[in-house]
Amino acid sequence: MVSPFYLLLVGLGLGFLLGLLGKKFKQFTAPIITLAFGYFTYFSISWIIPFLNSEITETIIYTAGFKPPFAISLAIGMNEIVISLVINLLGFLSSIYLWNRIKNDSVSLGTVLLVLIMTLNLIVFTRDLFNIFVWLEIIAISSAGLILLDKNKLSFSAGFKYLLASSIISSLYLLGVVLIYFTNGTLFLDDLLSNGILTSAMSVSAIFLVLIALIIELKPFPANGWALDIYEGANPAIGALMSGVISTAILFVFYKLLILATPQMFWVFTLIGILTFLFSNLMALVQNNPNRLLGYSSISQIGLTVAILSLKPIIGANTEIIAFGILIAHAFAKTGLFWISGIINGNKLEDWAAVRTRPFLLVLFGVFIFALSAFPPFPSFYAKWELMLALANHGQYFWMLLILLGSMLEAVYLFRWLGIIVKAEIVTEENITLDYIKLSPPIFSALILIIAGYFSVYFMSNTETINYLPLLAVVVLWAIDFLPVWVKNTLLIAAVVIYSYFKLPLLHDFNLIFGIIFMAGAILTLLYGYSVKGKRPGFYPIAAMMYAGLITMVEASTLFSFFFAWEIMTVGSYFLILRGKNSQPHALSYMLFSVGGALLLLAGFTLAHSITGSFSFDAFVMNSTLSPWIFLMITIGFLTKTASLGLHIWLPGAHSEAEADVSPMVSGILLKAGVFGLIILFLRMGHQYIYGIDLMYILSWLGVATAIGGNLMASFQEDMKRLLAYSSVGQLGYILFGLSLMSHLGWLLALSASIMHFMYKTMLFQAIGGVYSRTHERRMYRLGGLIFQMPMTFIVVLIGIIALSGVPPLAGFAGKWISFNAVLQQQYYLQGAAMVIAGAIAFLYLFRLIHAPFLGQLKDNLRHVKEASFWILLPQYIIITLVMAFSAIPGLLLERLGTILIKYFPEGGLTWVNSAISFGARTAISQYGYWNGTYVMIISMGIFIILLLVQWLTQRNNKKVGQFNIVYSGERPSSPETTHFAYNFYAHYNKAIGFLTYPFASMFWNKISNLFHDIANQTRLIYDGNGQSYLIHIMLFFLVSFYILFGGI
Amino acid sequence: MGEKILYAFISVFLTINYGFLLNGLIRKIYARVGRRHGIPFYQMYIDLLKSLALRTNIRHGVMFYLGPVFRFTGGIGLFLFMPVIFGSELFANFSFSGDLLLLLSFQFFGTLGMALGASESGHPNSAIGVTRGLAQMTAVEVPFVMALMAIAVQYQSISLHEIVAAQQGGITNWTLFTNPLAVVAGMLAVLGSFMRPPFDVVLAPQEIPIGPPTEYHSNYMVYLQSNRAIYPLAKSILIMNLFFGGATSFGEMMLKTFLVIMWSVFVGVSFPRFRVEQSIRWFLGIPLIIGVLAIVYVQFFLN
Amino acid sequence: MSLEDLYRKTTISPDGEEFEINPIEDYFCTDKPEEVKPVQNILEKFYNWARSESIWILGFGTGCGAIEMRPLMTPRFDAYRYGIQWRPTPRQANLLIISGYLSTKTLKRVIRVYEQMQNPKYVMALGSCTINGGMYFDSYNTIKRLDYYLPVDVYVAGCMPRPEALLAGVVKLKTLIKTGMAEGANDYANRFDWYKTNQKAVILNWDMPDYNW
Amino acid sequence: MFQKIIEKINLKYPIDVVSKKSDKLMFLTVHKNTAVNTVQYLKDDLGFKHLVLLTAVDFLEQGKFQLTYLLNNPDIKIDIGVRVLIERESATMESAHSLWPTIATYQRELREMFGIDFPDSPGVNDEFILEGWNNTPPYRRDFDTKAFAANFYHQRNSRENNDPSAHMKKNLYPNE
Repeated sequence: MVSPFYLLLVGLGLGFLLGLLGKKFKQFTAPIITLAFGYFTYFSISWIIPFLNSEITETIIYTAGFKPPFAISLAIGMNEIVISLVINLLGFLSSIYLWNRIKNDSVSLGTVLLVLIMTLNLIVFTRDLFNIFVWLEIIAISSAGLILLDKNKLSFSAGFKYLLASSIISSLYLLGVVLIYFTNGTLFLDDLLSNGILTSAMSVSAIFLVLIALIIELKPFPANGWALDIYEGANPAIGALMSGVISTAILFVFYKLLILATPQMFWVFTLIGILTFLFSNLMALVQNNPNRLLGYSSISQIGLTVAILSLKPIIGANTEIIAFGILIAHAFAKTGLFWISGIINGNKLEDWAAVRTRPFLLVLFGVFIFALSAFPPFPSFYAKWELMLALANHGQYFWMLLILLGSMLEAVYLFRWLGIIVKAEIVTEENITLDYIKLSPPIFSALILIIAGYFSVYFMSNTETINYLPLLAVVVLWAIDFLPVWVKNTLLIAAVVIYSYFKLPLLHDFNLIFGIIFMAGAILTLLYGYSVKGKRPGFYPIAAMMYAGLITMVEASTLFSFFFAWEIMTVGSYFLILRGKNSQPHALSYMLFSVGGALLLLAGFTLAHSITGSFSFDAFVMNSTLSPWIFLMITIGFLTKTASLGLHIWLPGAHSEAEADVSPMVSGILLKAGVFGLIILFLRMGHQYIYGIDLMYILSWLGVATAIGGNLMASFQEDMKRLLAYSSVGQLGYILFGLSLMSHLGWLLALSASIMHFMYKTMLFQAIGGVYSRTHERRMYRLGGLIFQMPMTFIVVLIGIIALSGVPPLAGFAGKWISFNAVLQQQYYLQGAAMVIAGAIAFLYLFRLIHAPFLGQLKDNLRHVKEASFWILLPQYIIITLVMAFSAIPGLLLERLGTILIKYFPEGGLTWVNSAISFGARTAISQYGYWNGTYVMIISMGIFIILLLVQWLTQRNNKKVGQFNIVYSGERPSSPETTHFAYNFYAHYNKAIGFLTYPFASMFWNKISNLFHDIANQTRLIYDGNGQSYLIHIMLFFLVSFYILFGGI
Repeated sequence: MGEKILYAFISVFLTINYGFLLNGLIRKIYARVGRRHGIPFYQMYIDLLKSLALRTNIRHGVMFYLGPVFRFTGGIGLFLFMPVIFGSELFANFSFSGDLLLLLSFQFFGTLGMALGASESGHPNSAIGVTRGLAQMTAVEVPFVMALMAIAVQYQSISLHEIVAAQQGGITNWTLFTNPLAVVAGMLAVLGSFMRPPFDVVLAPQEIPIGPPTEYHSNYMVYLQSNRAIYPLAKSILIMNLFFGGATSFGEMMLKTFLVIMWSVFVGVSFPRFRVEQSIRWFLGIPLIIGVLAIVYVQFFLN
Repeated sequence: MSLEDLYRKTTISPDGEEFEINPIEDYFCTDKPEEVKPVQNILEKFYNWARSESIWILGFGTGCGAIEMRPLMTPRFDAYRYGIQWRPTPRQANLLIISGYLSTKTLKRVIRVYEQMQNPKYVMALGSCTINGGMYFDSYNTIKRLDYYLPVDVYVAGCMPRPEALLAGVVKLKTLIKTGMAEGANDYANRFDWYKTNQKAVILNWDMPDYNW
Repeated sequence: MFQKIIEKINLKYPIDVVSKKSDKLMFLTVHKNTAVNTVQYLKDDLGFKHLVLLTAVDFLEQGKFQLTYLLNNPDIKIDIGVRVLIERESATMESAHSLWPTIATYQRELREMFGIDFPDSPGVNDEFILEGWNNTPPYRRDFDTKAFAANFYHQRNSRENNDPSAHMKKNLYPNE
């Protein structure tokens, strides 16, 4: 344990030494400074280890041989040392980052930096109010010096505004200190607490002055215009220091002094914090300058932390852990982003597109963005979970709501930024010079974030065991990304196979069903990957991530592990979707709906926990007053993933623009995650009533509307992948409808439809992907006549569409039949009729899918097109085998599902009776009707074969003719293009009921987004860039807060 | 099982012949309405024979070849999955394989196959006819399903056998009298599946020279025409079973199906042809409203 | 529809491969028709009876003559009595009634339509203009002798022939079919080269394959 | 009425010959260079919005083609034919399809039947009815259609030509 005096000694000593040595020893400055920071870090580490081992508790170190208040005393506790570690680490990294500047610039930069970090350490440790004032002044002076590092107009202006602002802050603080001394006669914190005479009006206002000064230093909304100009104008490295280091220290001082506050103050500070969080995020929406955007983001995060700290009376013992989680994520991520900003050197978000030319930078950027938006496995994720849990437990719904809203807004601009980077046009590539000295600090930051995330779980209120094993695959695949595709593909498939071999036997019931869907789906969709040549950089880690999320989700037994898996899956699928060519806007909308859904889940889960105190799924209870709202929130959260009508607008773009083998992953498999979630929820919460309305009844209509709407919209698409995507919307409507029936048959429908949809969509998307791989064309009317070129693919599509449209004898009919029976049972007659109609509409688009590309006239340029490659066809034929098996013997699947469901819904199931034919042909008997799939298959095939035979016998000299040998009113077709009828196929249908497909949902969401943008633009107007108005803001802010607190409002 | 198959052959044979004659008869009626002598009532047989006797025939591809086979399989299958005569072993067909919903879905089997075959010919008119057919079919389904749903609710069964059984014992037990709204919706909807005016724009000989079957001839034509004999008959047997008390003898079946088909003939000779979007709007208008009313009726008043 | 449609052209496949399209071979079946000899037995007679009793007409009305076909559908003449029906597509029809003058341009279409009908098929030439050019005997653009280009089974002369004459022509055709003399399709296949030479002599831009299946 | 119109036109474009046929119909002969301009003036300024037809007459002896743009003014119900004489040898005329898109069809027909070229007229060289024609354009008077038909087409030998007057004379009045 190094004594903190050495900090002072090293800091001041080196500072003077450097000044004395002058310019002669300039080349030693940088190493000396870095060494000094290294020493600082060593200091923090030397303290933190005993603390972690619980060898020591808080230690107070006296200076100058006197006890306080006569001399400064430094208190070092766990909290202090963590903060100091953060500060010193970041100082160390900053010095590396600024290495060249320190070397080439004047000596003063190094000195100022050294003094600043030293001061920050001391301000964290000190327990004396006046001492804090002194350090604050030193910080102000040194920061002002740093802000002026870049000598340009913007930084001068920013520095000036900073000086103005800090002079006011100092005055307020000093006034408070003077008053406290006046009323209490001491400025030593511990004395103040122990004296306990802080209740007089004057001392309360004195404390308020002190605290509000610190808060203004932390840049609250709207008194933060000066700070934004600093972030925009100063060198990004200084922005990093301001945002990550100085703010952290000041925040801690604020926290330290917060114990003096009265209960009313807590409330006001919470409000200030949350408003800052909300409005900064809102205004960041319309920012286009990366540094200013980072500034807004910093302010919002600090605001959130202020709020959390101020909520201490409510949250209790966990406050520090939560706040530190968010703070650490913020500090390292924000400094990292500022540093990257310094490397990129562009003042528009679009300039950042250059990042993707350096994959390494891109990964770093991704890590920081996900850390900021509280995704696993970063500390902020755990902190946010704990925060919500605490707020829910104490019934603070209002704060929950505001924090959720703010987090949503935050995700919007962060992911928009990420999307721009990944997809925007690269304007200036030469700006980036990869300097390893500059690159190493962000790398360290990212590593620290990941490590901190890994250990965060130990600080959670309930110790969770998270299954990191699947995530290991992600890391391994990342490490071997340089290998060719087939190696990685084989490895990943092998990993899934091995994992499922050991894990599947452990699962049961619904988890087993979905486990099979996810794992078999993983294998089937990955097989396609063998047809891809080259290295496919970056694909395998993120695919593995999505599957890891899905697989851990079915294993999850607690709310937290489920949520963790859910978020991992979201991240993986987001990147998968983002890989497509024009998918940036769609990936963004996918992410926004996912984040929105996840936040609702978070709220719902934590609220559910607050009712029962249970962390397992038993937390979903039916009979609490909150239950309907919890149910609603979680359901909507899951419905974003199942893309129900209204929440579906991300799906068509995301699925159609994704790569050929990603489409089946995100369509056939990913959507089932939402279904799985709904099943878990419905199983426990069942029917919920809001104002006497059964939510299940509403959901059933939602399912119907989704089915009809999705199918109708699919009918009017020209793009075959878009068509399939809308078809998925429709199919998920069926599943939702089935679940909403809450009966044996309804769930049988939902489960079988889930499995069937998985199979059909996987094979259809793969088949279409195969067509695309050969023709590079997705618009159906540009294709035609491919049946001769791609017969194998044609067969797949043929069976796919017959099955999907529910025509007997193929398996799709089972869904229709069960649906009808279930509807009769449940008395949802109108919905039931509407579902049958949706099935009929499905015909329209399905027929189009096979007619336009495969039948009709073959186009000239497609004459030499070949059949899709073996690896594309293999998974399709595996699925076809399954489809035919399930069609011939439906009981194979349905009976098994029935035995699972009977545990949960003992009434109203199907009865299976043996029939005359021995080979497993069993008739399903319901309350209303009966059906034997095997007979239907045999009889229809029998008739078909007899008729075919007769036709063959009577047409022995049948002649094959060419594509233009058609009756064409005596004319000869002149080109295949003008003869193939495929464009605007259902024009008449559109004319009759096309108004139903008017994009209501898109318009609604656009309106909402415009509303937020308008508010943001209007609010932003208060920052007019004028130092005077900023001062007025600060004063007004102070006055308003003062009156809120003391004016009895 | 063996005798079932034999019975099936017999019942298909009898019914399809009845269908041929019925079609001839209807054309005769058409002619007489126009004060013509008209074609001989047995003309259908000669036409089939003629088509079969074509010396050359062509195909555009495998789906084109299979299209009529699918179509006819759909027609025969629809018939065979239905109990035609109540209480008759011979005419019970293969109705043990499935219930009403099987019939409802199986009628698409032929439609889909024919659509695939027609569009493989590469003829634009075929494809246009197919889109019209599919679009109109989805609209026809709407009121028809409403009617079916109402009946299923009324009898608490979707087994055709039970529905017929419940209607036995006097004319007042027929659905026609116990649930008139459903019958009206169903009878209006069923007009759309007989390919007669005002809903015959799918074939539209003057406009898109008969649409889907444009390229078909020889044995294909035999299958299509035979299907034209059995499919409407199967459909009207379904209607008869659902609405009009079923049949207890072949004669009763002949009479009732004749009347059901005459209903579409009557409408057909009286009204001109709709365009597709007009017919879609029509089906989604009055028949749909009546269908919804039928469901509301059974849900709230009947039980 | 122009002759250029059938010129060889190069196109580029989606993978960037450049290759040549030969429209005649790629779009069409280029085989010649073959004679299907009727087997002279009782079955063929039965078939001939059926063919004669089920005559499906495809009307090719290029000039004034087509108007004479409409009255046949009316109560006054009622051709349906004879098993006559109209079909809108050559694939299904077996009697091609050509009425009115034939310009070389129309002749090309008539030939296509005729070739698209299936064996056995019959042709009726209705009206003077069709048979010998009629009043267009000196026209630069009208053919004067149909049976050089297509095998004609029945001629119905007149300008214009009345519907009764048309009906009489059909009845005549029936007797021809029943006696097995209406073998125009086989004649066309047998003398295919002769017919083609004649056709190509008057049709100057032959822009289709020799036989339109 | 006509007088006013003629005066108005004369202010802008010269008229060679005026030939008034009735109160409702008049023909103006104008110069080849100003013909389309005159037609445009009639259409845009004088209300002759409707193009009735465009036709040609072959004046073989004079070595000229006469084109006639027949225009109609639907408001005052008057027709004016604008005539223009062009050389028969390599006959060319300015296209007027910018005034009426439909005139392209007339021009295409004149191109096919008379061999008069209208450069830039859309689709003017497309075949109209004479697919593959390689002879003199048939409407030119120096084309002998009867001789052509006799040579080119297969004739039906048994054809009898019953000239009505000869027929009647032979059958009804054999003695006169």
